[in-house]
Amino acid sequence: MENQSSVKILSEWDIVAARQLGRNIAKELGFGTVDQARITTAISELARNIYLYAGQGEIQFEPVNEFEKRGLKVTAVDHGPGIQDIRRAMEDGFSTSGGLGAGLPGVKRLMDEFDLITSLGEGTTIQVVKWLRDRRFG
Amino acid sequence: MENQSSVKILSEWDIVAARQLGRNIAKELGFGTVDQARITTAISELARNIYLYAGQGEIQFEPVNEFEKRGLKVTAVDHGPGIQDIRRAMEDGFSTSGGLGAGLPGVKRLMDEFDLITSLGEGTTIQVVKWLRDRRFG
Amino acid sequence: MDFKQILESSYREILRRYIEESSEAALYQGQMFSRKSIKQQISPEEIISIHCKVLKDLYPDIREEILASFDFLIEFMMNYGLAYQEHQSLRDKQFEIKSEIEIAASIQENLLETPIPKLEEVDIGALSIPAKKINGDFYRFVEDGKSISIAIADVIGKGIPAALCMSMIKYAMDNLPKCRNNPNDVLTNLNRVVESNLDSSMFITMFYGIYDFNKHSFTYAAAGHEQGFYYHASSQSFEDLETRGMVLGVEPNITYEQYEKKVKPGDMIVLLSDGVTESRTENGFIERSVITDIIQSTMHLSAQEMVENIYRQIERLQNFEIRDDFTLIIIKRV
Amino acid sequence: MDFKQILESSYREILRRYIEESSEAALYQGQMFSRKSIKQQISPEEIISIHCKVLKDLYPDIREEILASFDFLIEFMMNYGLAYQEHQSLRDKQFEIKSEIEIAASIQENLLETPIPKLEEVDIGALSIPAKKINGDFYRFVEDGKSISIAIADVIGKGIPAALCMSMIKYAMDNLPKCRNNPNDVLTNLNRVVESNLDSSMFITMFYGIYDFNKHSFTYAAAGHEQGFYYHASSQSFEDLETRGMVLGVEPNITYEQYEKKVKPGDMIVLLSDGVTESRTENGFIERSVITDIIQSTMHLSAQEMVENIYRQIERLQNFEIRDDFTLIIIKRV
Ligand SMILES: [Mn+2]
Ligand SMILES: [Mn+2]
Ligand SMILES: [Mn+2]
Ligand SMILES: [Mn+2]
Repeated sequence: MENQSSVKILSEWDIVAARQLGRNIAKELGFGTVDQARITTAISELARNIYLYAGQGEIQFEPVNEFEKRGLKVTAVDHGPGIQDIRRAMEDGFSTSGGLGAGLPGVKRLMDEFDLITSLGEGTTIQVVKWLRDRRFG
Repeated sequence: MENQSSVKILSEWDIVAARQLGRNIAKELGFGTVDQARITTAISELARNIYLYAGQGEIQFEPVNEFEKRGLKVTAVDHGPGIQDIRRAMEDGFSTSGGLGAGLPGVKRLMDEFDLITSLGEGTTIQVVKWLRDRRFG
Repeated sequence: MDFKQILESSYREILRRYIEESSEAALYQGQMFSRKSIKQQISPEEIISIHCKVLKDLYPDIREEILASFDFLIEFMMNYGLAYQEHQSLRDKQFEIKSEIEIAASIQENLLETPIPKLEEVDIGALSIPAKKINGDFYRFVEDGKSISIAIADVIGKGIPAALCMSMIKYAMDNLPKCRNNPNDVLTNLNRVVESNLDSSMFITMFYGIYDFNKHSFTYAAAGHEQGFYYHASSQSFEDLETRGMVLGVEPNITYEQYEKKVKPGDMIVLLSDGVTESRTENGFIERSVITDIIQSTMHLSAQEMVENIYRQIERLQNFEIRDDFTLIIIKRV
Repeated sequence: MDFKQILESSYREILRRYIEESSEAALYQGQMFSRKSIKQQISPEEIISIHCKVLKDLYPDIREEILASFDFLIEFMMNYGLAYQEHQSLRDKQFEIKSEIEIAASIQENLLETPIPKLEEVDIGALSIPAKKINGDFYRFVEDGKSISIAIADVIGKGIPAALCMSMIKYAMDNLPKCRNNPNDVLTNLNRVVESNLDSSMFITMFYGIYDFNKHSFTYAAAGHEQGFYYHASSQSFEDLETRGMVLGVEPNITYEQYEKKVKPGDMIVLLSDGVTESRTENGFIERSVITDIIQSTMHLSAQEMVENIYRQIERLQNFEIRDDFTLIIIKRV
């Protein structure tokens, strides 16, 4: 797809690269500062999860249009071990206060849409979307 | 006591006066900006409680020394209805998120020491102390 | 050196780097570092204060008004800081309650544990999965050589209150007077126990059946419980196990109707709680015909394999979100 | 106009006022306003962003580096914002569990409710106060015309798990075989029930006594339970009700020693749970002699007034923080 761009996650430095690319695209699409920071934080989490738990994977970016809405879709793909206990991974209260970062519930909060497909031994794909708000705010 | 100063709470304006006096004394004693703000926020809560629930009362200020520690003691006195259920008044989770402000658990957190005496129909006295930290910080 | 000093000097370095390079790497570093400051329970207003201090160091000629604006921001953030500290304390309490509930769940499991009988005459499978940690469904087998009695119950309500009721029902059942031969008498008796012991907001639905090995008859009665299925091997068709009867705990004196089925070889009795039939998918409730289709698809398996396989199929249909306790029992005449 | 627009314009006005006047009134106004923004679930990073925007409007010549520093601060605050949002969601869950626990507590109260017998021969008072919502202590009276049996028990552990155990013990007691005449047999029997039904981490201490109205004798036995007191009216002195016996639930086959006291007019039996004697004050545990002093100070009252008065005295001694369930029974021969 011509509108798609991506960053391979192999080392911690690639997390920064993914953040940078994501932020640039978000800025171009017209997201405000706070939303840029939210998108970047979500990318950070997704990329870090790949780096820490799957070893390697990819973060893909794609501008999306749906009726009158415009937004940015971020997809994190890995072929790692998959998530054992989804209910628990989506549970609040474990990651943030322990200093472990936003975790998946955090990513879900930062973005507007969240979708997760995982199977043990085969890997995980997480797709999130942030929509542009009518007024540019924040 | 010569070192004691106080503000009568009769109207909402007196809350501001109590804050102002408390902040001035805190500044003189050498508290940093953040601690000044904490003390002022606690005073605000105490004075507002008096204004809202007891109608009138007083906020007293007194510099205190204890061994090598120096600090500021704030006492809120009223002759209102008293607190029915202390356990509940000290419980978390009711005030802050409902936008009601810090509440008594908040006051306790903002300060270093907290003491409460209440009796139904006779009123409430709350005494709090903030100690100066060795290094001036925040 | 305490954490606040480290925080201040690190913050200064990272911020200086960011302002010089305006690099993404510095922002990433900042965000990683903020996790540490959260872990060390540094409040947001302290971060603002440090930010202001660092700016003043980096730009000694900064306007007084800008600096003053930070005092305002600190004051504004104070309530946020308190909400955030409250968060820490709520989290601790939450963990305490969580571990209490886990202990309660394991006590309950112990208490309600009932081995699934292995018999020559019938093949039995049973499975009960709670929606939350604590199960409000309950099943029980009692075997006496010539017959086996089967109870399946569902407390209205979930969680802790349901657990309390369940342990009561368990004791009531263990201490039934000698009326085990008639399911309707058992329900009448239990109804009286529930009615007199539980407050009026608690109800229990129950199905009680007795399988007689000699006569191969199944007598049963039910108190407002979800209807089961009867599978006729001869016609390869399912029939609803129709029953009438008031839920337990509403009125003290109630009699129940009793029903009987002659069980032929290959026939099958399916008992369940409404957590099975009221499985909700994105498109609404599952039809009972979907359940019988699923059962039919597993018919080649043993009874225990059947209930487990059926559970997995229904769990998937529900997108892995179980909203009600799920209990399923299958009794097959060999 | 949505709240964010109001927030931005109000923030600008109040901040402008503060910078102009540097007045306490403006800070107070800011703090009041921050409550609204918390109520509207505005995150801290949004506040920072608004602050930056307002500064830029007020000081168009502000240095680029200062503005850039706010981008960094927003990034840094992001994790704080998330912790804060998590707080909201934890709070909601907390309320849900809280209401579940309240329902459970009321079910338990219903379940365990035991009227305090009114008799001519003896004056009885009883009180049980849970430390949290759910009581892990338990007492029960059964009267049969010629005697009254009194049980008092304490589950090791508090809260929900204790509640489950209590309801089990209640059913076990209601269904005791006919061995009510001997407290030691009752305990042997209950020990077997507890041992076989509860997991090995749960224990229960219990005191069981029978007061015979004809002989005015009090026979009793105890399973690891806190010692009560016996008050001799003749000498106006207290004696410990010494007992030996293993807590319930450790080993399946245990026998208990049985004791007997001849009760004279004016004599008094005081039964309690360790929540009474292990009351902790700032200066450590209360001595048992403090308890007997308190009892003595209330002796002019009726038994029920006594237990209530004693509770209030001990509650005050503990600074209104009850750390363990508190149960106290007083039986006075008239
Ligand atoms: Mn249920
Ligand atoms: Mn159900
Ligand atoms: Mn206990
Ligand atoms: Mn105890």
